[in-house]
Amino acid sequence: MSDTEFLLLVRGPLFTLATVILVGGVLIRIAEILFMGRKKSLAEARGSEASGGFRVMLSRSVPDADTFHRSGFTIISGYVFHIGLFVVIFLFVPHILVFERAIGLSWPGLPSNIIDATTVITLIAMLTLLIHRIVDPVRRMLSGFQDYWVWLVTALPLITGYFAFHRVGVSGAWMLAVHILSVELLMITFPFTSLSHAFTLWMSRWYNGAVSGYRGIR
Amino acid sequence: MSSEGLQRGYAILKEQIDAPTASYLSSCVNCGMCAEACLFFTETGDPRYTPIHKVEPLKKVWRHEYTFWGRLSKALGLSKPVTDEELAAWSPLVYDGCSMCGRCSVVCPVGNDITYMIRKVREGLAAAGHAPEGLVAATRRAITVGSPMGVKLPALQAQIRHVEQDTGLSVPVDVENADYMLLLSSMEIMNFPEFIAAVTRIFDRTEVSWTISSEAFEATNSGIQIGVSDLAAELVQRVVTAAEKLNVKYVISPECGHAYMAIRWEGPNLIGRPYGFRVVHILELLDELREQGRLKLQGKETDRLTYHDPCQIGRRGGILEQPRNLLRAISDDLVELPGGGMMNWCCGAGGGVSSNERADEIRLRAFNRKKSQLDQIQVDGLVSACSNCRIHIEEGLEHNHIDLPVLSLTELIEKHLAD
Amino acid sequence: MKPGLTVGETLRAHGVTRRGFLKYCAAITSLMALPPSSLKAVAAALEAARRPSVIWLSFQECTGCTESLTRSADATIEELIFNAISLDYHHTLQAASGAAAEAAREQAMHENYGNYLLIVDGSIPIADAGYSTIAGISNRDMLLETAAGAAAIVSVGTCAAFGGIPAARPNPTGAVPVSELITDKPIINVPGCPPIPVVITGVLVQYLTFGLPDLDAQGRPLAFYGQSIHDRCYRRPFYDKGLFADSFDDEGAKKGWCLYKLGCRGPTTYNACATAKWNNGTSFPIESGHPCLGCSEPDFWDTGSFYHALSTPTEAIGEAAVYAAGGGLLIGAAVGAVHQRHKRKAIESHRKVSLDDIDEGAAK
Amino acid sequence: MDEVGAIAIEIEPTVATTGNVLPLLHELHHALLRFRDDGSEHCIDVNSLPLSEQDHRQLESVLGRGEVHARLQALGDSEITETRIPGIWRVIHANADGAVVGRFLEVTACPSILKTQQPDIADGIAHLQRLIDELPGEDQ
Repeated sequence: MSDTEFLLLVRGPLFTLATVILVGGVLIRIAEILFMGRKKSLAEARGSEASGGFRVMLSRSVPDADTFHRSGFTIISGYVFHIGLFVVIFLFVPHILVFERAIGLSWPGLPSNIIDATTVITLIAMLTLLIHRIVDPVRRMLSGFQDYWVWLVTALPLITGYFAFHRVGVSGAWMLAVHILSVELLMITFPFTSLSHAFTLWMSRWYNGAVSGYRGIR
Repeated sequence: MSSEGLQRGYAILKEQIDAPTASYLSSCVNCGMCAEACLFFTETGDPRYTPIHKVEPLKKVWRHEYTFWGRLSKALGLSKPVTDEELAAWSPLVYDGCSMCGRCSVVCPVGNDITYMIRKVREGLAAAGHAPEGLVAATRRAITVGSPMGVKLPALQAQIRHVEQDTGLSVPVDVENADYMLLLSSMEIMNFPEFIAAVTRIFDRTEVSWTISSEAFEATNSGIQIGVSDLAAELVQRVVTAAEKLNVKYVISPECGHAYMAIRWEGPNLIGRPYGFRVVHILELLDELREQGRLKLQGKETDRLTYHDPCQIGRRGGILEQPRNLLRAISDDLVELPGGGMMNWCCGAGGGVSSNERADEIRLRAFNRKKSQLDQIQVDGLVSACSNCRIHIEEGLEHNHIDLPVLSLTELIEKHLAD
Repeated sequence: MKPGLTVGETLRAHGVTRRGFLKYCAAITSLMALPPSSLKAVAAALEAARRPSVIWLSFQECTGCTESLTRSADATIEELIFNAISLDYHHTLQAASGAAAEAAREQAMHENYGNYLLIVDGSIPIADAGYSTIAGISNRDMLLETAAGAAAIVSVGTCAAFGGIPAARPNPTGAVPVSELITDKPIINVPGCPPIPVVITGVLVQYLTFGLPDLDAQGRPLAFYGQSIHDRCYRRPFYDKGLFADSFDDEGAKKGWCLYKLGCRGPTTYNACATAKWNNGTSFPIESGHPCLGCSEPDFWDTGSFYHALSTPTEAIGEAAVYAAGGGLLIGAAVGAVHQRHKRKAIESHRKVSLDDIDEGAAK
Repeated sequence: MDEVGAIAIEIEPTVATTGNVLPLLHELHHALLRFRDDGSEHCIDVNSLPLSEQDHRQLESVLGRGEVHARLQALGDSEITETRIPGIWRVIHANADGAVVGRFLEVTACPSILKTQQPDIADGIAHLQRLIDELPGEDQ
């Protein structure tokens, strides 16, 4: 298979397949969760579920001072890595074009060299988190194969993307194809691993906040 | 025998899993931040006390029973189910090393209510026969005698007589159509009868129509702590029956954390119907009376005071402002504990830890957190609103040779009643 | 012109002075993308190089490659390079035809067996020999026969190198590149549709001076195909700054911004267009405002629309996502219902937990 | 004709700059320093650099023209000009069609192509000898 054929394969049928698995998978997972049901509380309400739910959905992104003090490393690295990931995925013009093709929406991007630098920063943050995961007793105990796997499938698109951008020693088509393939790996892994937190997090925060809201906890 | 227990526990765990649980378990990325929010971890450094780790048995059941891949791999015999040994191994983690304080639940960045899940794990472990002896015994006393400490009606009656002698007021018992029915925790009856006296004086002065039921005066609920909803429901039902029989408008939850959680938030769900009365916490009522101008206070405390929020009343119960309003009315020198309010650190004895002798050692280690906090703010007195917190803090202070008065907020308020 | 003369001798015979030769070498060095410091080495090698016999075969092609090569009609440097080889057979360019032409080919093969250079343009049909024949000989047979005595083969143009347009889907003639049929000879691919004239001559010069050049994975000389269009493109800084033309007539297009969004294949295309340029160095497609088509890459005709950005999917994934969403909801509801029934069963078979139940373990 | 003539065709010059001129000037600056200090020469193949028309114009206007301007006629015209920076030479080779086939910036005292070459001197000697031989001898 030539590099061009490889690129065509990943841009064509494989991308469609990955999209189907991603979209279908996410909805299956959401349905799976929602169908588990939740009993409505019979206790007299002191506040509204919605107010607490929405509040926690937003407020939980900002840690309190003590938590920041205690888990500062996790929080800073986590923030850098998540913001970096967001910038790289959604503000790189070639990526925006993918969304434009898929959903018809477009938005302005950032200069490519800023994306390039962000990729490196993001990878460094991810690396520090990986090292922390291996070195810290709590993280090491909690982590299983899945945690390392999702780290890898998240890091791979960044690494391959970096090389595709700089085309070091390999053909542009091949590296681009490998990059897209790594993204497809991420897409199909996404719904069925803890990467799903990207969407279940909103449900979790809602459920947690709804209880607080109902009890009038502020 | 143990396989029968395992089956029972497993079946219970299966019942426990709902949409929030599934969402929480799907969201966790093992970031480990909950460990740093948990005093059993910070004071021991033992990673096994990481809150989300305590949920592991529930997570396994969820994967096995309620995820597509889990059911598939179970059908193919690829995954191992939870074993009885595993459940037994988790007992010290969820009973001794967790006070259900809920601090992890407000720190978790993905928003997981981990405490909510640990509560469910306890259901499974208890049904499987892995609850600690002390809690089982307390629960047995609660069900059979009516109180986890074995306090019977004559004991209460004796205390009431003392109170009536001290105050010169009468304590209403079994008065039908009273507005309020007061519940008491065994500890208040046995250790802090001053509380009953304080309430009697305050209600007399504020002209609150109230009563105590001779049939259901116990506020605590061991069923909640051990995690057996069937038994917890039975204990709640006793209160509900008594309150509805006396036809009261309100039931007052006293200075006890989990008692408030049990009667206010879990109760109706345990018995499966809303109450015919409302539930208020004593602090809610006092602050309301103060606001209405019925509770008039005079004089200020000269000591520098702080307030320790009982977890179930504050962070998980929503009563955070009222105690501060009351304290500000009688003190100009009130300092907050670091994180006071929503992020307050637990004393270390809640959630049944204090009834569990197995946890005596770790309980005192966990107290180091409160001790170092107290070292930081240097106060003359600590006020709280939970007998269990008070007893444990007193014990912890004594253990560390610290002389610091630990006060009941209600009792303190009573001292400032205007003439 | 007699074969056997060195290039230096040939040029000198044309009255080219040493200065002229040095100028010629400077142009060649630049052409081969070598640093100016290697001028001396190029001059020395070129002076000593001997004129090889060259046989040029044209198969399924449009003659665009030959057109490209012969664009420059005067006594240009490119033409002089052609004076430095002995082009013994090229059926489009040679005066002889029919039997005489074939005789010339056979004679050249015979006289220089094992030493001549074979240049091929066009792809070879193998579905049916009848699709393309020369003097009654099928392309395939002629290639196999001529290749047998060649020192090396240069596949000029994308058709000879990769199959090109004749091999585009559905490839009715079963067109294949030279490399598919010949595996025992060094093959230099000089793709492009057509290749840049100076690149064709540059490759020949390189072969003359330094022998077989270093090739990339696609068999292309690294000197000309070592860098992508994108890397050498004067519009690259706009890509880096995130400045793109959104259409062919917008402000960005007028300002000469990057054409990535319009489907430019510069990033995946390896050729010298951005530096060697076309039409005697006038410009190249991107400079005239059109994205690169990637004509020097395999299958360039079959890689989706020329006007969709490289990073984008080639299929209608929006539609696929809608179906996937529907399917996901259905499956999710089904799986969810199964879970729900499972849980309901657990709840229905609930047996009250008694004091004795919880006492069991505590007793031990 | 009118309709066609009515279409206003506006050809804009390429105004784009790539930002590559400045690094190039820095490279020349460093090369000059080296040439001053140890006499090492340097040559830049301008055609191999990605430069826009505007860049070329900018480069021209910065370097300008100096004292020397030579024209070489061999296989087409070549223009060899010292820029306004002594030591930096601009060498442009064109083919017989006038198309530019090489464009260099040399840091040197004198571009080597301007110097007379040994083989040409040999040819020149022979040529001169022939010319001498062909002159009518005075002694005859």
